[in-house]
Amino acid sequence: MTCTGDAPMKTATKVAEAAEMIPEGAVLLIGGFMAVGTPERMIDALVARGVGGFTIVANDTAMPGHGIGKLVSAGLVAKAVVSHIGLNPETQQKMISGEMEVDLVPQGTLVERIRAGGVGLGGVLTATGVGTPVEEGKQTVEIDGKTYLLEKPIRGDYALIAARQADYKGNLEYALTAHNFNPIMALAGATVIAEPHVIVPVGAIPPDAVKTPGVLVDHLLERGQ
Amino acid sequence: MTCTGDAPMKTATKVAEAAEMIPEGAVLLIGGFMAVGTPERMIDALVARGVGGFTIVANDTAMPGHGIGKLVSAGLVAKAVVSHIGLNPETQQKMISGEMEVDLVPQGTLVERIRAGGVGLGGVLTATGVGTPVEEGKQTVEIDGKTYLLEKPIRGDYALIAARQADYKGNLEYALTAHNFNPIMALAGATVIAEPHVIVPVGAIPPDAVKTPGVLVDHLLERGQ
Amino acid sequence: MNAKEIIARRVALEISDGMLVNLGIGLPSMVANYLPDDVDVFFQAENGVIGLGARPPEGMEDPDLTDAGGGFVTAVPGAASIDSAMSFGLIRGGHLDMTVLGGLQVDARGYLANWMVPGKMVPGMGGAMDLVAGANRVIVAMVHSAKGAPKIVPECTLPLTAARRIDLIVTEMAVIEPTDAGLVLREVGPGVTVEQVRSATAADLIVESDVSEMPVP
Amino acid sequence: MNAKEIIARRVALEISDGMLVNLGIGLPSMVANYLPDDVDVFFQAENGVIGLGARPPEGMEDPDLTDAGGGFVTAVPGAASIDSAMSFGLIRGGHLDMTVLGGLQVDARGYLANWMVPGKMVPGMGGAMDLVAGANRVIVAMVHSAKGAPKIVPECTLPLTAARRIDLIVTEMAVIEPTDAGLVLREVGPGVTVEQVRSATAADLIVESDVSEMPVP
Repeated sequence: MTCTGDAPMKTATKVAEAAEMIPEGAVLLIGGFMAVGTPERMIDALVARGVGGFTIVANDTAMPGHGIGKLVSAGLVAKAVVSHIGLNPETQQKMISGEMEVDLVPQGTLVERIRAGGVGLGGVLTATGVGTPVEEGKQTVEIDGKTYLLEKPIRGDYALIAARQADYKGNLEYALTAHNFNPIMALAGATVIAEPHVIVPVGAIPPDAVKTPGVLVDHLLERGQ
Repeated sequence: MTCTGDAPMKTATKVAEAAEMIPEGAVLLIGGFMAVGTPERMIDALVARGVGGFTIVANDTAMPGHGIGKLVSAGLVAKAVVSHIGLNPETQQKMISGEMEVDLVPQGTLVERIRAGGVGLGGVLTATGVGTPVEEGKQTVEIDGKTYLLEKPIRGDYALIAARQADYKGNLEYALTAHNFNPIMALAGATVIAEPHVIVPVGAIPPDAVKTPGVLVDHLLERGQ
Repeated sequence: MNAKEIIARRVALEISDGMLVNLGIGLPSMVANYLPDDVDVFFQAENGVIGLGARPPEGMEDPDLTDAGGGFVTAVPGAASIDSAMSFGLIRGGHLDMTVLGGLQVDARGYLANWMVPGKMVPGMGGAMDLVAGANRVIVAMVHSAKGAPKIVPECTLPLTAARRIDLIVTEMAVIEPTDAGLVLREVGPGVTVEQVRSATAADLIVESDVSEMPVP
Repeated sequence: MNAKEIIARRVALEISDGMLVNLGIGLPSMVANYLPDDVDVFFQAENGVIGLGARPPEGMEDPDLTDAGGGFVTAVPGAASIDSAMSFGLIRGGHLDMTVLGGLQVDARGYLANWMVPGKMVPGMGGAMDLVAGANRVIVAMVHSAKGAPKIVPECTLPLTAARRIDLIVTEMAVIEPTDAGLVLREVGPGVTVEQVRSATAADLIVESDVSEMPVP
């Protein structure tokens, strides 16, 4: 077999242009864990633009002034599907006042629901949450004598992810604890926008080091200042 | 936080000793795709030992004289749970003669079933196989108007996996198309025996390059001749 | 030009820039030979690589780099290694733009059977069921008849690969598109008449006025 | 020695060679300070590393390497980066030997509540529900009472973290093991009497003859 072709290069997208793509009310999957491995420039551009009403799906809402916390402070988040809001008192206040809807999901369930959305599975069967308030309103399935919750897949209109390094084809590498939800969210956004720290030529990331294949990435943000 | 300890070193296990651990009739998850990325020395040791009655779970039974094909030829396989046997006429003959039971599973379903077993999910909900003979005898679940098969998790008594490189802690790296089922099977064996091409000192595999954390690996085979 | 080359050349025209494509083993894998130079695509080998490349030079083969048929291949610059969970995650999750597969039978509903002949040949489905259930576009590339017996039939008698209507059938005699209304004849092969296609096809064909001759560049 | 130090030192004795251990944020994370030098374990930070190490030297912090509380950490030689799917795959899949978590309430069944106080504090469960449902051994490390109110109660009034019996409760006053028969008092804290434990505990305690004083090395 001869393969004459190969996949097209990405063009680097300016961060303000990337923000312009995202319509009011979009469902955004946003990588990061307490603002570590979060697409910070992308978030700043969304705050600068000021269009909101977003449903954000993320591990947490970080802290005021950091990562997703900036979207919350700017009032751009209508609903948050997250596992933890304990370090962001603004999220708690907005939830109590009814300004923001918050759907709390166990962390392992959240990442599997996003994975299920990304890899085409119909749902997740997990014992996590059985016998707790998480069970409310959900179908349970008995399998070989054990009870599991049927948790629905999650997909986003956009996945906004952070990466250590990208090549021109969009292949991504992540660093240490900045992996977190990013590689999984790259599977589950209808459009995937990646914010790498560094962009290197094709071939500079060996095939075995690629964690997210470039075919999943729609837009690469240009290198930061 | 101070961490004074760290995880213990593995001791390299001789391949014949590893084979001795495995009892007659064990369920073996065996990595590889048409004998690429298969623990070939481990298979040779099992053939040399001659104890069988195994249920093997693998992508395929390779070809006579290669990888899992050697276990089939030696008559050590009672049952094979695989996606493909097309290139091994001996498997087909033994299936037709009733000498070997063969359970054919779609490849994507097979790997997710093993993953579900390894990561503690109750099952896999997939549309693959709906309306085909694969559906027979299985529970179907309707989710948001679409039908999915409920496929059961798979775990093994032993996972026999091949890797490009290991460090003394059992951290593993894989190469190119020799990844295949190996990283997933490393999650789903009660005991995991890894056969690396190369064993390097701790620290020689950087954290971001590790595909299978050493905490999953019970035994490392000593380097081959 | 033999039948398989006609089919491979015609299927190659369905592939466009930027696609992620999976070619089945055998005839479908020939399609890669006929891609125009200016079409940039990534080929997936479901056994573990995105960015499958040509056969390596003699003596440069890597035993850890093969295609799904077990043949030695290369990886193009920018290729990515993937494990089987990621590989089938891409397939099932709607990330694969197109797959080209061989067929034993396709029926009037557009359903494909290509993985077993009960009592005769039981190779197993391998990745075929996931590919047909999951790929955005499924093209069946096959010779029109098997030893004189039509392979395009009213209803598959062999076990189905998926209860999903495939998108296009390409044979050396015809390009046929399964639709809600039935199988529509879109093109005839070089020098082939509509009547010849009809008589080699066991299923009904809808023939509209604009049936053209297959371009085979 | 203050209450938290007593608890952390006692929990450290539960950790043995070769374990994979997850320590919750706050009091549980103090346990790592009191491990004997000859115990070789790997700590998991569920946000993405196996082989969590001490705080880095001043000026050497990496913003991409923190623990689940967001504090800067290091990684020990032989550490592995993991994404959230792998991290919780390890937790749910039975690969985590032990987790040490804080608690708001534990009841006579051994059930834990530690993630919300309705109407007051709703931090969310984070990884706690997966940890309690999935870890092979769950130890609750907490002070015995909250502002004079017992935290060990007949039945949790706060929402449960999981309907799973946890394995051990360690407070500054007692080591208590939930069993089929109920909560068994195994040890009392330094200088604490059985009667003092009883009066600070709202749930019934089973007191066998061999209650010893907690070793706090």
